Amino acid sequence: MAHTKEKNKLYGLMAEFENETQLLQASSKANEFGFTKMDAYTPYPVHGLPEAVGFKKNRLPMIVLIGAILGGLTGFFMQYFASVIHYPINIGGRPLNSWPSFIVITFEMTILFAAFSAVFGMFALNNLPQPYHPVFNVPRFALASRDRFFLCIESIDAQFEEEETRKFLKSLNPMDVYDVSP
Amino acid sequence: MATESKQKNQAPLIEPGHTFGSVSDKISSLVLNKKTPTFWFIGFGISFMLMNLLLLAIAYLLFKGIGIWGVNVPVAWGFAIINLVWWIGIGHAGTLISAILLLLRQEWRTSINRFAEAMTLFAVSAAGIFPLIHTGRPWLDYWLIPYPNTMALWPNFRSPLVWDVFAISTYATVSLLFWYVGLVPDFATLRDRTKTTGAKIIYGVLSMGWRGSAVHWHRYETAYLLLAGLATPLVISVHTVVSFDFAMGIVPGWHATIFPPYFVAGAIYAGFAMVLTLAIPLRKVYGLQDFITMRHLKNMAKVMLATGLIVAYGYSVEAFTAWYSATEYEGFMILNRMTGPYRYVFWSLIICNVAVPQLLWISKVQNSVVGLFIIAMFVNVGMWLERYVIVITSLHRDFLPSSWDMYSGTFWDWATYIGSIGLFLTLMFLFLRVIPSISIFEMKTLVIGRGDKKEDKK
Amino acid sequence: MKEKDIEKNTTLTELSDKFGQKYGKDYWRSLEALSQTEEFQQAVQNEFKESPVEWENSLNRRHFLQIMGASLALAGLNACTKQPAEKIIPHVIAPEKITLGKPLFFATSFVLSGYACGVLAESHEGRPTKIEGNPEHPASLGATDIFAQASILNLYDPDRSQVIKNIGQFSSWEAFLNLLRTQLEAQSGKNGAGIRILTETVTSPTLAAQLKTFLKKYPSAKWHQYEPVNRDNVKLGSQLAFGQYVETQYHLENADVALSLDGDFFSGMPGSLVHARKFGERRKVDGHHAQMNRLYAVESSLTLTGAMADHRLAMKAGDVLTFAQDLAYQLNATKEKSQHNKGVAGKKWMDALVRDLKSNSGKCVVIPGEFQAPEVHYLAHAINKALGNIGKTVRYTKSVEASPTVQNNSIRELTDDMKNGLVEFLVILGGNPLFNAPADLNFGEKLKTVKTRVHVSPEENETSEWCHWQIPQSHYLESWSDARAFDGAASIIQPLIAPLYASKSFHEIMAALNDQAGKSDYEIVREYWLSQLKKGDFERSWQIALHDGVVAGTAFPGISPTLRAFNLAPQEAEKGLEVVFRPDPNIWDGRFANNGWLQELPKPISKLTWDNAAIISPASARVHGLENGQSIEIKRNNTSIKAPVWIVPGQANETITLYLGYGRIKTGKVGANAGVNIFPLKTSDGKWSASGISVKATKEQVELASTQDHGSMEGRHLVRESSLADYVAHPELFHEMGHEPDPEMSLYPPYKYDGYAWGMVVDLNACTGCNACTVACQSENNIPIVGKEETLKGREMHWIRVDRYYTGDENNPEVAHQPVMCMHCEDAPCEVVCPVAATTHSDEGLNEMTYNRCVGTRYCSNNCPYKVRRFNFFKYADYITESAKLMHNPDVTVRFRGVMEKCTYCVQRISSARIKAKKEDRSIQDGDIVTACQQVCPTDAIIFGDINDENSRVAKAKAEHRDYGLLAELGTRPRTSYLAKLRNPNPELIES
Amino acid sequence: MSQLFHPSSNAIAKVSIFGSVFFVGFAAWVLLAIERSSYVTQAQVVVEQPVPFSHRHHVAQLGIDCRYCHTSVEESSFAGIPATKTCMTCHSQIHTTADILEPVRESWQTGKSLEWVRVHDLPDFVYFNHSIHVKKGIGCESCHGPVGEMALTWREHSLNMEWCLECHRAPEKFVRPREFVFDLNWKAGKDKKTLSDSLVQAYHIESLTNCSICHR
Repeated sequence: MAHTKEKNKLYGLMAEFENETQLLQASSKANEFGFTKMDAYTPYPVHGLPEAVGFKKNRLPMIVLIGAILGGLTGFFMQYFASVIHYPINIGGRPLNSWPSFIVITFEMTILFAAFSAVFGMFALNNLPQPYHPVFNVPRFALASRDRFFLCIESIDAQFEEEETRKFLKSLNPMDVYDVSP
Repeated sequence: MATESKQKNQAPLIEPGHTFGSVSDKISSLVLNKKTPTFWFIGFGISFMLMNLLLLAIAYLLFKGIGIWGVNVPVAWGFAIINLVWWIGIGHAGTLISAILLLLRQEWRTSINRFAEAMTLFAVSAAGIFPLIHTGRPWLDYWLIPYPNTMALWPNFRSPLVWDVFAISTYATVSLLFWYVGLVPDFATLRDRTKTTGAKIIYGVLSMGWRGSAVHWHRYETAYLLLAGLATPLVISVHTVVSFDFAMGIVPGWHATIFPPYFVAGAIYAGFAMVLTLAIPLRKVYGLQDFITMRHLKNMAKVMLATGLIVAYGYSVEAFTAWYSATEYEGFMILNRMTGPYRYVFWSLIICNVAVPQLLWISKVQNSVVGLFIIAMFVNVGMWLERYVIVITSLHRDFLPSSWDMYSGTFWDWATYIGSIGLFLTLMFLFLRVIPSISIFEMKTLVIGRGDKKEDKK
Repeated sequence: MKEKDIEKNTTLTELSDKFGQKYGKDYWRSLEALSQTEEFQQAVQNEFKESPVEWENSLNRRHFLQIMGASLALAGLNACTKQPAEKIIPHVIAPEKITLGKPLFFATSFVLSGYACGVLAESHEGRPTKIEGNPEHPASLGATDIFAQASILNLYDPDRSQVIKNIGQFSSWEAFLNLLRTQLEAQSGKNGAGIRILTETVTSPTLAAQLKTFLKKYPSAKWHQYEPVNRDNVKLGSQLAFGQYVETQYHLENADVALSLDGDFFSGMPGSLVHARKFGERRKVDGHHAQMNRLYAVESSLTLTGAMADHRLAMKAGDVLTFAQDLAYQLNATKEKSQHNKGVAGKKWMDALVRDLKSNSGKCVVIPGEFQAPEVHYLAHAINKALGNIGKTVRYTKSVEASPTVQNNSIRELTDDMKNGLVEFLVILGGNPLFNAPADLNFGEKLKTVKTRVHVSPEENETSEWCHWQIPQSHYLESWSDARAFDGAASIIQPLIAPLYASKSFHEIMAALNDQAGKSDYEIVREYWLSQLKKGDFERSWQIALHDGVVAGTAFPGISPTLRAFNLAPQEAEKGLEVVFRPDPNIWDGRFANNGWLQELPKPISKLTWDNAAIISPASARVHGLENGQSIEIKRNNTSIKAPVWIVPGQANETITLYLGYGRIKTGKVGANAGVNIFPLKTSDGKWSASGISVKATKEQVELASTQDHGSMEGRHLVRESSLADYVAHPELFHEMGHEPDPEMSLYPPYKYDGYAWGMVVDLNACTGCNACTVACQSENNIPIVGKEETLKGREMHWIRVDRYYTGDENNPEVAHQPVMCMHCEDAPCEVVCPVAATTHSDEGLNEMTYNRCVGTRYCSNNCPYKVRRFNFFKYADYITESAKLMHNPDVTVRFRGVMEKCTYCVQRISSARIKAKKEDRSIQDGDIVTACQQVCPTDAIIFGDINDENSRVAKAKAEHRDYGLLAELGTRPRTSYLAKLRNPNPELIES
Repeated sequence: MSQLFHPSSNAIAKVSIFGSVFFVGFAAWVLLAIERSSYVTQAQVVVEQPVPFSHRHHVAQLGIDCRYCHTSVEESSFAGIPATKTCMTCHSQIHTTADILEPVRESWQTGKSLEWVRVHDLPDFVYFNHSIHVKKGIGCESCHGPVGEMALTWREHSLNMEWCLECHRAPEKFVRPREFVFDLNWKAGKDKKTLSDSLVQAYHIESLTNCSICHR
């Protein structure tokens, strides 16, 4: 179903490349050309690529910071509530609020919350899990996790016009260009 | 990113002739090829039997009570706590390798971090058993967790044992997350390479539909880096907290400020020893010498040497403080360790942990795989003995001579200990069979690192 | 004791008389909620069961406990478990005088070897649960010894003899009566020439009267007395001295100097509690009063007396006579001096002693050991006379025994008669001659010649097996009787509970013999005293006697016998190895062998449990190449035994001390086959030490369970000690031995304790190390025993232990005892580390252990520098044995497996005192709360109270210069503190 | 490569992740609820007795004082369960033939005790003393509920530790004048606050939350 000619709606067009340098050039070209709705797929993180496909701001660190602060507060006040407010008991003649002893758990809770927000934040922002995705329709795409590099321009892009775009992609001399059915 | 020049003068991190493809194929084949090697069955069988010994020991314990162990008054803690600390210590290397070395941009870590992390998880789960079963009424352990109960009671947050609960569970959770996050892209690889549908589905679910989008990679790396940043203080805190179990007590031989640093060092020491113990046979039987090269082994040996020296320093400081503090109890404690009824344990500890590892100064030893393996074994034993000395010899003669007594492990003590090793290995074998034991995508960065972009034919 | 005086004025008779005697008994049964017959039948059914007797139908019994919330099986229960339905069984007719949930106290008496010690027995709903001393009884003065404390356990011992047996088969009282009838008819012809009655030492006036009546009816019948630990030597000694049996009383309150000749007047011997109390009073040193008595001890093996002594000399038992002769000579009490040219004691020691005694004549006392030769006793009498002590520190009365006999002769006589076939009908009232009669008489063989043999005893022992009839003997808490104390004062023994089994008292047996069968022991005893207390209103004096626990005006008046001349041949020094026999400090002559508390109680000096051993000195051990636990073969005139060695410093060289009573075969599960039987070596010559023995070392090793392996203090200032002189000169010296950090040193603010602040002081100067506190605590707090195996592992459970430390020369060390219980530290290290807050601090300063919250991490025990916390490694508490449930103190939780426990300062007593005070709208007064250990202490060494009330005894004690906190340098701020130990050495004997 | 999963799986995956989090939370809540439910605590559950004794009849209608049967409530820890004799004092005269009273008469004749089932059953490691609570002006009703309205008797409260603590932490909320302790209809007036304060003063009531107050 690779080269289907009928005019049914495509998800986009995908070009396969030999290595990361070609992909980098290709995507920056596409960027200059004015494409915005596109994405590149690589078997390992390639530096500069996100910027090349027009990625701006990463909000993850802020999420993690908030999580950490939240965790710390929870940790300390849980202990404070239990040992000072809810059931104050004299233990070994220590004051009810023996805060130095509370530091450890406060710290651990900070880390725990931060870690959770890092992982789940990442998945959320990446909109994962997403077991189904149109790009999987391209048979060769299986190699994206091995040793091939792909650039996909999506049909929702303002500039997208099937034949033009196909030409454009061809001009970036990829190994091949595929339709990505939705 | 390592530079070409840096590569010249020392053994490579990955042997020449490897491409992205070959890396993916080689590593994923360990998991994907149909027939399971015989040695795996043998190894797994033995470990599984030992694990059942553990289950038996636990069942009997629940039935009879803690008295089946050697513990008494004054030595109210025995093997259980020794094993807990030993396993937790071992459980440090993984996170350390993945986190700290990542932050330090030591990319030699990439080929060992995956199974080091796995080892961490399994060691922690082995460790986790002991605090649970060593209580007199294990079925009430949940009282250590704060929750709004009908007794309107809370745990005592001043107790290091409650700190342990939080520290260890946090550590276990974070390590798990860290490990899983690292695995996601490799699951994707497996998903795309396996032929069988069942495996495809499973790996597909596990990979969460990862497709290697540039933007995803970007956030992914940030998250991974942040996790590393969080895990680093965590891993240090964990063994610090474990050392608090002792340092917060007033028992001579426990009550020492040196404990946190030298426990952490000890943990790394033990951890790397265990990594070597596992890595050396692993690379042999799976023929991974290309990925786990001599350079890795040597680096680990060096870390062991360094941490070993810190530990040795810890011992000497204990002795020094005992003398310097001029506290009769402290002074007696050290003398009792060196000359008391448990002196043999102490001196064999010194041999295993201080004397033998000094051989690592010799580059010949560093280069001999067998040598490294033997030394690692010594350290594994030595670290267990260290905990024995700390727990037993400190307790058995404390303040009032009238209450002094002796301790010795019973059959069930040993059964539980050996059984826990069985559990650890069982999990390890399962891991080797179903999960890529080396991070595929990270290895690929090494391939670029070596600037080898040779075309490979399909 | 206030509380008790109020509640105690109930006596059983008041209750009984309400319903008439018969009813009275039933009434007690109804409290038992179980009719005698039912119970009896059940008991019979269960006789063959392996497990201790259980009554299927004893629900009611159990429920009475549960009504009171006595914790049985459910201590492990937690909030989210559903409880099983529980029943309440009320009375059909509510008993008067009894309020469920409030204990009552009855005065009665515990008797050991004939001598009575007055006690108050605590009763919960008719179940005796605790024995306490009776302050109004002359032999108790409020204290008891370990035997009285532990006697409650014998009452509930499931291994007790429970049914009348005839040749091993169950029989009945009626059947036995038939037997008697036929036997007596057969004998009536020949005035009972074939009848013999063998008793142990008898001081009971009623029993004596019954025996006399019997002997009047059957003139040719004979009454013999024998028990192995008898006072023959004392009697023979007084025979030598005065030509009659007299009782010697020592008044230590008047003695500035005391000398003990190989005896232990602090334990075992009649009046020892009084000795301890009076001696202790002369040891009390406080700010105003800084004088002390001085004690010299000459002894073969280290005893409590020796441990207390200011000067002690280890000497072969055989040499003591020589020593006494020299001493007597130098004090011109005799003409002969010994052959030993420079004296066994060495000149310096002897001269100093002589001078000290002389300069204190009239204010000193010489006390010979009961087990020393009659001659030593003679010499002691002579010396006391020469020193003018008679009437001052030494008083004589007529013998307390109903008919004083030299028991070794008595038993020999009996065995001879048996040999000559003169004995046809033998009634053995108590005792176990088959086990403990002198070996050379071989009683067992002779016994076979007797046609009909009847044995009455609390347990089925070796003798029971050889008798046709075994009749269970009622426990003293189950039956009426009476007995005399060491000073002759008689007390009525009243029961607190109907016999649990089909048992009979001696009185009932004798009544049957005097064909008054069916007469209850109550009637018998009451009738006897009716005949005695003629003058005045009998009912009244009877009530008072029962209430006070002693019959007024029955103490014997003093007599002044004249000392006879007696020429003692000059003595030689003993040569070669010597073996010394002594009753076991814990199980006596073996009668307490099945008493778990006493078996597991660490023996005073050796700290051994569950075993006896051959005690030898370190030097001798080296000479013969022996080590602890190594078995040796001891041969005396061609009988030999094997016993494990135990090395004890202070033991006289070349002297082996063997403790009697162990090696029982036929006894309960607890005592069977524990230790070694020593009796085969003991012969009818009545000697308590023998030379001319041979010892052979063997390869065998015996594991001996000692609770304290280490005797040295390692130079730590745990027991702080000095001489009186130094202390007077420099009162602060004890505080300088250890530095106590100032509470302000902490970063944390100190906790404020206004209101009550409970605290305790232990006076190490008074403590004799008698262990009574340990047993009292065990009884009060439902502390389980763990058995030898667990003790070997170091898992004994005692909440209060008595540590024993040696200082100085191993051949003759100074010994210090230190009772250690939970210190209730204000900054308790144990509390901070408990993850679940199971051990916490009350605002009265108690270190509280909440068992039901404990998960058992044992962290607290590790962090307790005093190691006073005890852990239930297994399910030690007895949840199965019905009788054990009856014994439990309902006010104290029975601890479940896997929980930590420790001294609570008897919090249950604090609570009841608090509630009582609050109900009376007053505050708790000093002395309202008496902890179990404090109550039992013979020397009043333990003081408990409110340290915030500066008028309380405890606060005053803590103000003393001698007061110090154990390990206080750790900053634990213990609430229990110690008064340092003082010794009062003779200046002449202080080595410079 | 063909798609492994159907498009809907995206939604399913996300939902299931969130769902599991919520499920865990919910399960925890259920457990805590069960722990306090009358299934576990047996509160509000009528107890089967050998004789269907009605407190409503005896107390509310006949006006018999609690202490007539529960004799030792003022001096002992145990309030006391009436002996058969107590029942017979009246029932030898009235309802002498009533069937429901057969067990009582039988007990009286045979001398065998009636076996009542315990309604307020504390764990055995908890020590409760009736006399002091009564003395301090805590009404029967405070713990035993409206006994006067109970045709058959049930346990009013959970007897959970947190329930005990409600009062031990704030006794002023429950204290009443001594004379009304046995009065089941007593209601505090509008001047409740001032009254309770004065009572706390008068009876020297302190809040006792030390462990050893109840656990020994």
